[in-house]
Formats: sequence, C-alpha cells, structure tokens
Amino acid sequence: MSLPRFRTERRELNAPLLRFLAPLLSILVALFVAGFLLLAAGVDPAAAYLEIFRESVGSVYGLSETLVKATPLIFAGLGVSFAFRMQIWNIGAEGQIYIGAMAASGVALFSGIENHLLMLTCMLVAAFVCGGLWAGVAGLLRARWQVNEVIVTLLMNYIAILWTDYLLFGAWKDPKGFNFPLSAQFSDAARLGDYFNTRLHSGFFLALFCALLLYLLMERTVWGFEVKAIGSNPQAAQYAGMKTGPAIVLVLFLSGALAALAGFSEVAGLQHRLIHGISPGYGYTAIIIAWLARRSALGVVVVSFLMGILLVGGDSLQLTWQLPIAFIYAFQGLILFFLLAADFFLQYRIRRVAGGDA
Amino acid sequence: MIDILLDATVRAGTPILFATLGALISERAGIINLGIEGLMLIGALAGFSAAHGCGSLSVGLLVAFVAAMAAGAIHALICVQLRGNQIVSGLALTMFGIGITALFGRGMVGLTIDGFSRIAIPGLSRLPLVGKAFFNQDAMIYSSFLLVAVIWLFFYRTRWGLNLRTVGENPAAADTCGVPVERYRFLAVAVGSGIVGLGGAYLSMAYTPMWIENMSAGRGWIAVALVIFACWSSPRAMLGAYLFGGITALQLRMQAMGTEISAHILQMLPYIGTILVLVISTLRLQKGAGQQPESLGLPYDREDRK
Amino acid sequence: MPDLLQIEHIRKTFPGVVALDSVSFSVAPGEIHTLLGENGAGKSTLMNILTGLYRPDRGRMLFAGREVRFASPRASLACGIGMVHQHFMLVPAHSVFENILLALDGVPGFFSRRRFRARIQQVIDEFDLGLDLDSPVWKLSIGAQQWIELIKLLMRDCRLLILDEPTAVLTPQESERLFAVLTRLREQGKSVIFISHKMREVMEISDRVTVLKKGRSLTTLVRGDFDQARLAGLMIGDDQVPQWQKQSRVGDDVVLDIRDLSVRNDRGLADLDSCSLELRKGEILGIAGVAGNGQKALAEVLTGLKKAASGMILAAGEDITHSSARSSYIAGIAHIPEDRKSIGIAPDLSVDDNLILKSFKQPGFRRWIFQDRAAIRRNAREKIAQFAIKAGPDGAPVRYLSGGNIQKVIIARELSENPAVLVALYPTRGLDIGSAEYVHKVMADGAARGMSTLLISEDLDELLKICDRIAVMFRGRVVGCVDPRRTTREAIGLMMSGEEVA
Amino acid sequence: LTGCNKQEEAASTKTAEKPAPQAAEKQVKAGFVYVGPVGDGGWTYAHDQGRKAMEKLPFVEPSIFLESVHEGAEATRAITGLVNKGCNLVFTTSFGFMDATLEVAKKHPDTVFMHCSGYKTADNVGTYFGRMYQPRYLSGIIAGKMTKSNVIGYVGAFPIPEVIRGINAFALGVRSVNPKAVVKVVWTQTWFDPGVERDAADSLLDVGADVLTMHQDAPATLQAAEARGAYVIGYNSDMRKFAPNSFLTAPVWNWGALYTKVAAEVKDGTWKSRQIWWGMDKDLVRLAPLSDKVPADVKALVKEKTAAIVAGTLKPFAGPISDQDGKEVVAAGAVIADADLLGMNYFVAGVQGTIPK
Ligand SMILES: Nc1ncnc2c1ncn2[C@@H]1O[C@H](COP(=O)(O)OP(=O)(O)OP(=O)(O)O)[C@@H](O)[C@H]1O
Ligand SMILES: Nc1ncnc2c1ncn2[C@@H]1O[C@H](COP(=O)(O)OP(=O)(O)OP(=O)(O)O)[C@@H](O)[C@H]1O
Ligand SMILES: [Mg+2]
Ligand SMILES: [Mg+2]
Repeated sequence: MSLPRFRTERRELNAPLLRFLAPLLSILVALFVAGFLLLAAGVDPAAAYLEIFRESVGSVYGLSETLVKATPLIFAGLGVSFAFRMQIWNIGAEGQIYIGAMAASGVALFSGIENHLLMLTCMLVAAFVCGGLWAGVAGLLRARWQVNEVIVTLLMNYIAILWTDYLLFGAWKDPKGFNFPLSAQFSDAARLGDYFNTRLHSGFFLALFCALLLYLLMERTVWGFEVKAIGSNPQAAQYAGMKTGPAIVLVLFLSGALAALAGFSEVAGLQHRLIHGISPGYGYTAIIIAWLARRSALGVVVVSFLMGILLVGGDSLQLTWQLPIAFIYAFQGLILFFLLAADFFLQYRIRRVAGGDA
Repeated sequence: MIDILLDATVRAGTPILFATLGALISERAGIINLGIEGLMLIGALAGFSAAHGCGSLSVGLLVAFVAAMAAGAIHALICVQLRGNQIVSGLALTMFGIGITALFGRGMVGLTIDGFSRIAIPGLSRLPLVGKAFFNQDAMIYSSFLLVAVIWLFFYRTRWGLNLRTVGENPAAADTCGVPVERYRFLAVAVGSGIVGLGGAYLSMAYTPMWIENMSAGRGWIAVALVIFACWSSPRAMLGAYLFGGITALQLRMQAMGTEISAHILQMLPYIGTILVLVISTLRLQKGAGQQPESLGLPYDREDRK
Repeated sequence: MPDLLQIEHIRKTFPGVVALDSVSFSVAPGEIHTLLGENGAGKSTLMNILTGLYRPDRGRMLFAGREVRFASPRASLACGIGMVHQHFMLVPAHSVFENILLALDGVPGFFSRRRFRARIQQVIDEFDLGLDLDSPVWKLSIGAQQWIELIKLLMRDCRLLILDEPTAVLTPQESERLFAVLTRLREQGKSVIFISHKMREVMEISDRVTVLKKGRSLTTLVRGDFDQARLAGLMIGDDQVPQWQKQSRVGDDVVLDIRDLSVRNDRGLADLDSCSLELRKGEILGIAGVAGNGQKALAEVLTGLKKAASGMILAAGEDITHSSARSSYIAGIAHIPEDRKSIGIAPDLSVDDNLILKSFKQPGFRRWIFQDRAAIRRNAREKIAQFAIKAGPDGAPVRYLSGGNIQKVIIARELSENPAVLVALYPTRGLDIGSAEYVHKVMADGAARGMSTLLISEDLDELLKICDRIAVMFRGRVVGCVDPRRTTREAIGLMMSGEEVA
Repeated sequence: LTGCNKQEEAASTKTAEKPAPQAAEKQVKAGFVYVGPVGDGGWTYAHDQGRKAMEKLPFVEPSIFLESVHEGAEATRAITGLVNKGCNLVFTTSFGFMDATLEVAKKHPDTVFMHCSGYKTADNVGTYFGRMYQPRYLSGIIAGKMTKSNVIGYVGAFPIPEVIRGINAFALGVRSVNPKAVVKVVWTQTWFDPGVERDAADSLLDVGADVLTMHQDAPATLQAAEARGAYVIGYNSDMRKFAPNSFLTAPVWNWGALYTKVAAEVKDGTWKSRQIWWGMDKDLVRLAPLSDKVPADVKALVKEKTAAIVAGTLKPFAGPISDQDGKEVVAAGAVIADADLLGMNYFVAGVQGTIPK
C-alpha cells in the first residue's frame, strides 16, 4: 500500500480569453486568501476591499489619484518589460527614473526656453536620451564584454540617486530655498497640463501612447521580431544574420529611455521641481509589473492600474483602520505570494494518482 | 592606519558576506533570491529578540537561522514546487520581510543586548597589518571565514555539492541521474536563506547590537549584486564583500581625515568600484568559466522541453 | 522466459498533442529490441515514460513481472532502467569527470576523488576515447559528448538499457564499437531498447523490431521476419516517399575557393592545416573523413564561427577571409549547423517564426516596417506540408517538437531561399528515411538550379549517392578528391586513414 | 530673540486682543504625516510621543497618523486623505512635505495645516520648529570640557541647514570653553542606517576623537563610543541605555509642548498662520539630564548657561563668529538673524568637514 500521490500537469492555455482572464483570476484568489490576514488584524476583509475600491476608483478624485500613481509605473514597467523581451534584466529602472528626472529638470531650470511646447519637448527628449544613454552603458558592457547587466544596472541605481543628491545639495539648490535640497520651482512653461481640477496630468496620456507604440513595435514590426528572436536564443539569432550586439545596446537604450520618461513625467507633471528621493521605488515595482503583465505592453497598462489600486488603496487601510504601514507591506508581499501560487494552479491541473513509487 | 582600515573593512563586510554566501547557495541550485533584504531583517529581528529573551547569543543565532530559513521556505515553495517567477517572489519576500519585522519588532526598539565581543587569537592577533583585522574579531567573523571554506569544499569536494551544482546548471541532467531536483533546490534556498539570516543577526547582535526597523538598509541588495560579482564562488564572495565594506570604510575615513571631495561623490565609490572590478574580471575570464548557473531563474518542469 | 518489460496501452498527451495514443510492446531479457518510427511518432516520449520522466495518462507497465509506476527517474533507476537521451543530459560547464561521477551509483557524500577518477579513467581507456577528465564538456565535440552519455549509462549496473538515437552523432566506426558493447551486454542477459533511423544498423543489431506510427504500436517483428524494405514499408505506410533523380550540371565557375587555410582551436592546435578546396557552381561536394580531422572546423570557418589563422577564402573571386564583406557573405549562405538546438532555433518562438528566422526582413514577409503575419502563416503552412513537419498546435513553441522535426524546421528554413551556397553538416542526422530522402531531393533540386553544396557527412552511402565529388580530409587537409561514380567505400576508407591515393 | 519670535508674539498678542468671530468652541481632530515609521526610535518616534500627549486633551478626538510617507508626490495624497477623513488640523512633520502641504491647503481652506521645519506659509498653513541649536550649544560646552584630545567627532546625516546649524551651535559651545578643540564632521547621507553610522563613528574615533555626537535617528554612534570608551552625546531622545558608561547627555525634543498648544488654539479659534520657532524657554527642546560622568563644575556651568538661554541673555549665534576659513561672518555685538539661521550653509571656525556646494 502506498499513499495517494498528486501530480501536476500543464494545462492548455491557448484560448485567448482564458489567457487574459488567468491573471485576473489569480488576483481574485490572492485577494480572497489575503483576506484572512486582514481578518487576523481585526479588519473585516469585505469592508477593507470595499474601502480600497472606493478610495482608489470610487470617486473622480480617487480615480485620478490611482491614474497619477499608475503613470510612472506604466513608463517604468514598459521599460523593464521591453528589455525582458530580449531576456535582458533591467533592474536599473529606479536609477533611470532619477536620470530622467534630472535631465528634464536640468532643461527646465537652465535652458530658459519660454515656449511651452518647445520646453516640454526639450525636457522629454533630454530625459529620453539621458535615460537611454545611462542604461546604454550597461548595454554596451553586456554587448561588448558580456558583463552581466543585472549587477551593472542594479549598482547604477545607487550612483544615479547619489548623483541627483550631489546636484541637489550643490549646484542645483534653489537659491531661495534656504539651502534645502530642492531645486527651484519650474516655470509654467515646464509644467505638464492637468485635468478636471485633479492631479491627473498629460504624462498619463503620454504613457498610454508609449504603451501603444511599444505594443505595435513588439508585436507587429520586423524589429520587434528580431528582438524576440534574439531574446529566445542569441546564438541562433546571430547565426540567422541578426546583429545581437547593437540590438542589445539599442534595447537597453530604449528600456532606460522609457523608464526615464517616468522621471520626466513626475517632475513635469507632479513635482514641478527636482527633489531628493523623487521615486519611492517605482523602478522596483516595475519589475513586478513587467512579470505580471507577461511582458506585454498593453498588459503593463492594465497591471500598473491594478497596482495603483493596491498602493492607493493600501494607504486607505492605514487611514481608516490605522493599520501600521508595516502591516501593509507584509500584506502586499503576501498578495504577491498568493498571486504566484494562484498562477500555478491556473497553469497546471493537479491530478490524484493512485499508488506511489514503483 | 592600514590595520584599522582592514579591521573596519572586515567588520563592515561581514554582514554582506553572510548574505552573499546565502544567496550564492540558492543561486547555485538555480533559484534567484531577491528576498535577501527581507531575510536579513528577519534574521536580525529574530536573533536579537531571542538573544534578548534568553540572554544567550548562540540561541539568538540559532533562532535567526531558523526564522530566516522558514521565511526562505516560502520563497522556495513558490519557486520550486509552484514554479512561480523567482524575481517577483523574491521582491515579495523583501516586502514581506520589511513589513513583518517592523510589525513584530515594535517591542524590541530601544532594547539592548551585549553583542559579540572580540576574541584575540594568541600570537596571530599580533601580526602586523592583518593581525587586528583577521585574528582579533568576534566569533561570528571567525565562523564566516570557516563558512567560506566549508561552502567551497561542499561544492567541489562532496557528492551533494556536485548534485546541487548540477541542479542549478541542468536540472534535467540531475533528474535523469536520480538526483531529487526539487528537494535539492528547496533545501538550498532554505539553508541559504538561513545563512542570510545570520548576516542580519550579525548586524543586530554584533555590529550594532540593537533592533531598529529596516536596519539592514539596503545591504541585501548589495549582496544580490555581489553574488554575480563573485561568479558564484565563495572565496570571491569574500573578496567582493570586503571590497565593498572596504570602500565604504575608506570613504568615511577620507571624510574624517578631511578631504575636500563631496561626500556624495565619495559615496558613489563602492558602487563604481564594484562595477569596475566586475568589468575587469569579466574581461579576464576564460570563456565558459564563471558563467552563471545555466538554469538560474528557470523553473524545472520535468515534462517541459527546453 | 517471462518478459523483463511489458507495456500495455500507454497513452500520453501534451497540451494540444497526442504524443502516444496506445502503445503496447514487450522486451525480453537478453534481447536488443529496436523501436522504429517516423520523426514525431512518439519514440522518445515512450522512453521518457519508461524512465519516469513523463507520467502516462493511461496504460500499464510491468517490469520483471511487477506493475510499476515511476514517480521519477530515480525510481526507474532503482529498478535498473538506464537511458541515454536523444538530447544530451550533460552539464556543459562541468568537467568530464563530474558529469560521469554524477551518474555513478554509490558515490558517498565525501568521496575519494582519486579512486573514482581511476575507475572512470579505466573505462575511458577501455573504449580508447582519449578524453581529458578535467576538460569541461562544452569544449568537446558532439561525438565525444555522446560517448560520455554512453559511459554514464554503461558504468551503472542496469538491467534494461535504453538508447535513444545514440548513433546519430557517432561515426560508423564508433557505432561499430558501440554495437560490440551492446552485443556483449546482451550475452550477459541484459536487455536493450535501441532507437535509430539508420536501417543498416537496425538490421545489424536488432533481435526484434517494433514499429511505431502516429503514437500507436503497429507491429513487432522477430529477426528473420524483417528486412530493410519491409521495415521501411511499415514505417512509411501509405505516406509518399519523395522521388528524385540526380542530374549533374556542375558549372565551371568557382563559387568558393579555399586556399591554404589554417584554423587553430582553443588549445592552439591546428584544426585546419593549409587546407585547399574548390567548390563549383551547382556542385554537391562531399567531405569525408574520420571525426576530428577538421571537417567541423572547415564548416565553422566558412560559416563565421571561427576565424582563419592564415590562408584565404575567395567567394566568386572576392577575398572574404577577414573583411567585413565576410559577415554579409555569411548571412547570405545557407547553413545547417551540427548543434541544432543551440544554434539552429529560437526555442521559445513558434514554428512559423522559426521558419522565417533568416528571411524575416524580406519583402514577402513584411509591409514597410510591419510584419505580414498572413504571409508568414502561409509560408509556414507550405513548409510544414512540404517537409511533413509534425508541428503540434498552432503557435506552440518550437522546442516542444521532436528532435527530427526540429531538424526539419531548420532545413526547411535554410533551403527555402534558394541560396547560392549551402554548408550542411550531417543534414540527415536523426531524420527518418522518408524525410532524409526528401532532404536529398531538395539538395539535388537545388543543385539543378545552380546551388553549390558543401556536404559534411559521416554516412558514406549518403555521400556516394548524392555527391558530384568527394573530398577526403585527414589531419586538417584534403588528401584527395574522388568521383563517387568511380570509387568504392573501401578506397575512401583507405584515404580517410591517411593514405595518399594517386 | 528676533525674527520669528517677534512675529509670533505679535501674532499672539493680536489674537488675544481680538478673538476671531467664529471662535465657537470646536472639537479638534488632528492628523499627522510622518516621514518614518513610528518605531524608528528617533525623529518620528519623538513626534508620535507629542501626538499622544496632545490626545490626552479632552477636546481632542483620537488622531490619525500616516507613517513612512514618502516625501514628494505621495505626500499630497496622504494629506488629502487625512482631510477627507475629517481632520481639521494636520501636522506634516518633515521638510519634504512642504510643497504638498501648501498644495492641499489651497484646496481645503477650512483646515489648519502645520508644517514642521519649512519656510513657506499660507493663510491656513503655519510652520513650526524648535531651536534645537540651544541645547546643542550647551552639549558643546560639555564636550569641550570633557575632551582630552581636543578632537570631537560629529556624525551628520545630510548637509541640510538644520543639521549644519546644530553642528555650528555645538562647535560654538565647544569653542566657548575650549578654543583649541575641533569638531570633525562625517556625513552618512542617510537618516537611518545603523551600520554606516557605526562605521562613521568608528572612523571619527580612528582619527583621534574622544567625544562623539551625532544627528541621526539610530543610536549606533552611542554604541561605537561605548565600545571604544569615548564619551558620547545623543540626540532626539534620551538614549543613555545604549551607552551606559559613555553617555553624557542628549539634546531632545518635546513636541507635546507645542502640539497641545496648537490644538488648544484651533479649538478656541485663535489659531493664526505664523512661523513658530520655540526654544528652551517654551520647553520644546531640552537637554536630557546630565550623566554622572559630567563633573560637578561642568554641571554648574551648564546650569548657569541654561538659565541664561532661557532668560534670553545668552544667544549662541551672537558675534563675533568667523567661518571655517577664518572670515568673519558676524561682527561682535551682532546676532545672526533667524532667516539666515534657517538657510545656514557654512561651517563656523573649529569645524572640520565639507558642505557640498
Ligand atoms: N514535453 C513535451 N511537451 C509538448 N509536446 C511534446 C513533449 N514531448 C514530446 N512532445 C510531442 O510529442 C510528439 C512525439 O515526440 P517524440 O519526441 O516522442 O518523437 P520521436 O518519435 O522521438 O521523434 P524523433 O525521431 O524526431 O526523435 C511530438 O509531436 C512532440 O511535439
Ligand atoms: N591534425 C591534427 N592534429 C592534432 N589534433 C587534431 C588534428 N586535427 C584535428 N585534431 C583534433 O581533433 C578534435 C576534433 O576536431 P573537429 O571537431 O574539428 O573534427 P570533426 O571531425 O568535425 O569532429 P566531429 O565530427 O566529431 O564533430 C579537435 O579538437 C582537434 O584538436
Ligand atoms: Mg526522439
Ligand atoms: Mg566530424
């Protein structure tokens, strides 16, 4: 006699509808299980979820805040997921956001352009190019000498943040700012417009536009195909006549450039000045988003929005129930764990088989 | 001065060394662990509270190890058995670790314990330059030296080490040779996590004997980078951890001695230095040597084809 | 005597594919039992079930009279079932020693390196392989890697040995050596399941043959009941065997002129040593030689994987040895690589995409910067039909295909663009006879259109059948060229061992 | 005292004379935005103690706080959230919340906002801070008296005016009793990393410092001093248990004094936007009890100087003061204006270290 055993079996996830529904289903399952944690903390999960929902999408204000939160996540998520397409790990979105913010601020503060459109265009281009070059360094090292891009991009985050601080504590300090680490406020020409008397700004629409562009690029164009092929097997791609080196550099360039736009949209759309600590870890959240979105550009938009709900809604747990922030971190971590677990049960079916080993 | 600097280097490098070694074991088995930061915190809090509660440092270490191992087991379960994405699971573990330690650590803030103290090794500790740094340290530092050697011997001189390395390189090959892939991976992640926990415990029980929320302050991320830097080899991990600790110690001392260079720029040194050394060492590597375990980050599904 | 192994009505499905429908057969103690079947018939799948790697959906297995259900390869190993897989189960970064040690039984946790090295060395010497125990496996030739797999199996004490296309990458001489070993094992009462597409070998060694078709076991024949024609007939069934006629139309223009080319390997030894060769328009030039005499290096330098140390390569009169012209030239030639999984395909992309891996930029497959998915699909459908590729559900990653079908995808892609030059390494390795014939036909048709082919193969029959000229290599140089219509296997064999022929 | 205090006095006298018409008594519901976790044992912990003190008032409803709020764009939502939850008094306790506070205040004119350590006000936004430099100066006197090597180490977090002001006041205190002593500064660029703080403290001890002090949230500097037998002066809260043998004293915060006052004003309707900058006279900042390592004569001296500061006769930043390079920045008889103190970005003579420019 032997104990009953279980085995797993891949499911067919070919139906597009199912493939689309699967992540949503896992989110539902994750929320259900995480509900017990809330229960343990003495909060009614139903009420909590309702509150999260109300706070994040239940009103014009809440929705606008969620979209505001989603904006940098979309940019950074697009950047990261784009590089993932080529099996390149860009862990450096965080630093690239800083570089983007820094470049955009540099233009806003020192260019003296007065034309609104011209100013914003210059800021955008500066952020795009600088972020791209910044990430491109890692790309170059990888393409030229096989230097691992994970470590280079990760370490460059610290350098980017320290560099921003260096400027903020030094040359870029607001002369009227009592020596605090803030840049001067941008002129009106350097601010993105906002809508409906909320903080929702044009950066959001720019992010949507980028997502669409990237989607077309990756799924429809010849070059997107090349990227996917190189990602799947660089050796074979090289054999088929693709130039992997330049492609790696270019992909990391674009990846960094997209992430840097998050920095641009934060300073131009929200902050209107460069400050110490401009990103509270959007670059790292972007990695989670890129995975949840299955690396798809449009998926990034959806997942960023959901992540926005989770983050904005998470604050409401603190506000309404005074749950410590620590609890909320743990809660968010657990949601992710459950998400991963739920994902497994959607991809595999479990069968009971009689009998054990031989 | 050099001996003082070396001493500071070793002390600053040790928590990172433990964390790097733990991450390295897990990655050797093919599982990326980005939860190092969270695990260090769990180890730090568990070790500190146990040491405070029982008044025994060794109990503290044991508890730190076990607690971090238990948390690591969540990551292992998700990555190994449930074949989840290792990056996301690791990030989740970090969030979870930061949260849970802050939650349970509330009562520990402001308490004190007597941390590990230095034990001079007779004779050796009087050696010029290196004596103070390597032979007049606390018990945890001595055990970190030992751990580096043990891990190396385990990997290259034992059957289990060979199995473990194979599991990370080509799990299918290991599987067809009868190596229980999932068990090896699970244990590697769990034990590796426990060792990371010791790194956290070093912070809260030796380096700065106290508990404060988030006290690892980013060292876990450095460890993640150092594993790659070390090409998954424990002696090189030691080099990397000390290099990092050393540049940090050096930049603070340069400030203390009064240089005109901006502190921000000095603070970039460890990061720039690590990248430079990585580039140089990659250039010098032979093709094929020191590459990452081939199946790193890939879940193993027997019925899937690669 | 009762059967050692008996399997009944095994069924196995993968998402979207029925790999095995219902397979039954048995293996007696002390027999060599051959499995025969087209690419994708399910041979490897069945063997993977036997070793516990896959779990069957349905069916029964009896081993030594007891019903077994293997939860893992560990369980089947414990029963004494060992296997050499079609795709290597080796760790490229590990040394030969470590790879073999891993497979050994009863290695204690703390083991004596010296003792086990000696044991392994002894076996290596026994087969006269001349392998360096400390060399990492990725540095070895594919043939040597296959031997390591074989040693891994032979050093274990197994009652049933499964060999999934072991000879695909061995030279005929090496295959002979393997068969000698297998015969000896049979005499010791051990059973062997052997898979091969090479009829000559099947005839030589099998006691019984079971033919698999589309996931079903058709029939089992005992030695004496089968001959090549009968087996081929069973295997192919009512499928069409491609017919082709060789019409030699070798032109005078030299498409590729290799002059005194030398190439060194990583150890600094000469793989090619002032090798000279000419390839003419419309010619199929065969390269024969015992493994390790530089054929591979020749292909590698022609396809850009290696650099020439000295000498010249002229393409249509233009020097392409070093210049940047070389890369664009290389991109323009067709190449069937030896190591198909690691350089031939993008494993996560679909069959459709893999079929246009080289031509994706061509006008036919794109509109401006956008891909023309409809045209790509059309192309795939065409190629899948032409080459009879068993491609699985639409859009499924190419890595799920069987070994032979992956090979077909590569060949279909490489030959689809009417290339001027084709460098083919063992193009029919692992292909079933129908498919192999088809590949020959495509090469012959290509030649008729003016394509020049450099065909590297160990199968002398293949060379003799299709080539216009055969160059024999020895120690890194061409020792002579012969006309296949006016030579014999024996003559070539002599040249391969280094004897100059007038 | 000049500047702020005058404004404030003026403001309070005015309101005292002419109470606002809508002075109907109302309940106070306060919200707090914290930059760190309440368990940090330092800055945020001190504020939370103040919040608890305020909550004891009968007319104060249970307050709400949000911890670990990121400075910048995140803060806007946090502050709005508090207002939406019905808070009519919001304290934002970090400099980085300045823009956000003003932005939200504009949209919610009926709510009172108090921003800590900033310089911008609006009709419904006031600022508040404490003259921490006063106890810093006093602690400098102790350090100057206690040092033998004449090297004193100062572990600083970020080179912002608040920290620089503290270093300068400390150095002036040191120099007032020991003109030969120097104060060496090392920046950690973090409020909060015990390991780095510990290493920074060690690096100061390595260059000969025998008294340490710090501007950080963690007590690692104290442990370093204790381990190496140097004296140490804490900060934020009384941290003596981390260095039982080395601890001398610590300049500490007492936010409850201010929070209760502001809550009462809001309840009475007497609150008016202004810049509060209270010192030891109002007990917002203090010097923790001196340890018995401090000799009696020094204790007496500190007591005397404390009284002088409270009385307003001793002003730490009274001239003559020269900067690091020996250039005179304040002439004898003059006192640095509050506005200049707020944006201080130079070191006075006796400080060794660099401020990024
Ligand atoms: N792990 C898997 N996942 C999905 N499909 C698979 C898997 N393994 C095998 N298949 C499918 O099962 C079928 C049979 O494959 P198998 O490898 O057994 O063929 P084969 O008879 O060994 O062919 P060949 O002679 O080419 O090696 C193929 O269509 C293949 O695509
Ligand atoms: N002339 C020579 N002298 C010494 N060693 C040689 C010589 N020619 C070839 N070798 C060695 O034999 C090894 C195998 O060579 P190579 O792989 O080029 O031959 P091959 O016939 O293509 O092999 P296979 O067909 O098995 O893949 C090389 O590593 C090379 O060092
Ligand atoms: Mg097969
Ligand atoms: Mg060969």
